[in-house]
Amino acid sequence: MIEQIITLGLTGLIFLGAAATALWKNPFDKLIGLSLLSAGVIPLIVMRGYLDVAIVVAILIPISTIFILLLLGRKTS
Amino acid sequence: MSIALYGAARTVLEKETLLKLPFVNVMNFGIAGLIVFILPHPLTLVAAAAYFVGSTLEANAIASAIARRKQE
Amino acid sequence: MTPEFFIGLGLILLGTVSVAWASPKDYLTRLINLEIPAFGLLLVMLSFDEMLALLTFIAVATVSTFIFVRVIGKREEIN
Amino acid sequence: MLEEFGRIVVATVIAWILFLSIDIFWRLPQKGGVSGADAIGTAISRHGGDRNGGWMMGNIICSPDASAGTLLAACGVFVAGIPGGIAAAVLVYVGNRICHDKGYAGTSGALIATFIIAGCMQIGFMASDFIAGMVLAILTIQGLSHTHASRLIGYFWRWRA
Repeated sequence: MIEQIITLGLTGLIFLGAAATALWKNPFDKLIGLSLLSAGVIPLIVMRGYLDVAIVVAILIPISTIFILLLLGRKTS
Repeated sequence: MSIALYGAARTVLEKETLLKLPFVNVMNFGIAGLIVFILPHPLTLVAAAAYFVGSTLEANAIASAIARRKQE
Repeated sequence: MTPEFFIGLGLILLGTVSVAWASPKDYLTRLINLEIPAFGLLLVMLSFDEMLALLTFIAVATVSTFIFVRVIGKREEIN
Repeated sequence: MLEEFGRIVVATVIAWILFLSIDIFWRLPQKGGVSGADAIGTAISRHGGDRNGGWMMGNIICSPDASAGTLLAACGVFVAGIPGGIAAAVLVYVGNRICHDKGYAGTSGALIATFIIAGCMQIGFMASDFIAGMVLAILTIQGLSHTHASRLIGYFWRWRA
């Protein structure tokens, strides 16, 4: 019972993040939407029991975000 | 129990302009608590800490990039 | 079927549409939108319990993001 | 059910006082540490909030501070007892060093919170109450209203200095 409620909430969060990432225009806003999406995905991985995969995903997502920000900061200068 | 505050954080999250980073931070706290709640295991602590540090680093990078862009 | 499978499928569809018709037609917008189908594929792999595929896919997605960033930077330097 | 709700409210008040006092003790609202915290503080003060409170909220966002230390210490006590709290303090210190910060506030906050939660578990609280209470406390600081929260923190800061 409680797991279905958690799954439903996470589904809402994931689709909210995806729609926000797709619809917002500003690149910083798009990155914030991407962080929403990843926040919905990681508890789903933990619920299946793959803790090491969750650790690797949680470390690698900010690294890719920082790569994109590196391109975005150099573009303005 | 944790779900109620988690839903509150999510609904609060989607208004405001570019100072929506505090709402993202609230949601990160909620998610890090939720991860520990759904599987009590010692490795879960490492997962929650890794997620929290990663999201904090991401927010820091976004905010500093906005600051650098606003300076120029 | 587990709910992760359907979430992943929906995410792949939405992400593909948003990459194909990106709103400002820009490389950066497409690159950020490209992360959405990556998460969708991750969830589909998660529903089939393939652990090694998950680790490999996440590592390759990060490396390919880095390569795309380098390529777009070079191209903007040329123009 | 009602008893559990009361325990969560008491835990919220304890966690709120704890992390706010530790953050103010380590002089967090004095200046923005990194440039991102500075930008958030000036954005909040431009929208009608207080300047020191805005800087402190920016510092909470941009690096794991005493609030994150309290949350992870509660998680550690919930998972593995007092050694879990110590491990959470070590993890918070590593995270602080990654974010170019000194790391005093987070580590000391995690250690103090570990012993306070372990002491409250002797009275009859549960560690899961403290996790929920910490999330509620951070919701009241950052989630409800920027201007009122920053004015409140600025009032506390001027009372200390």
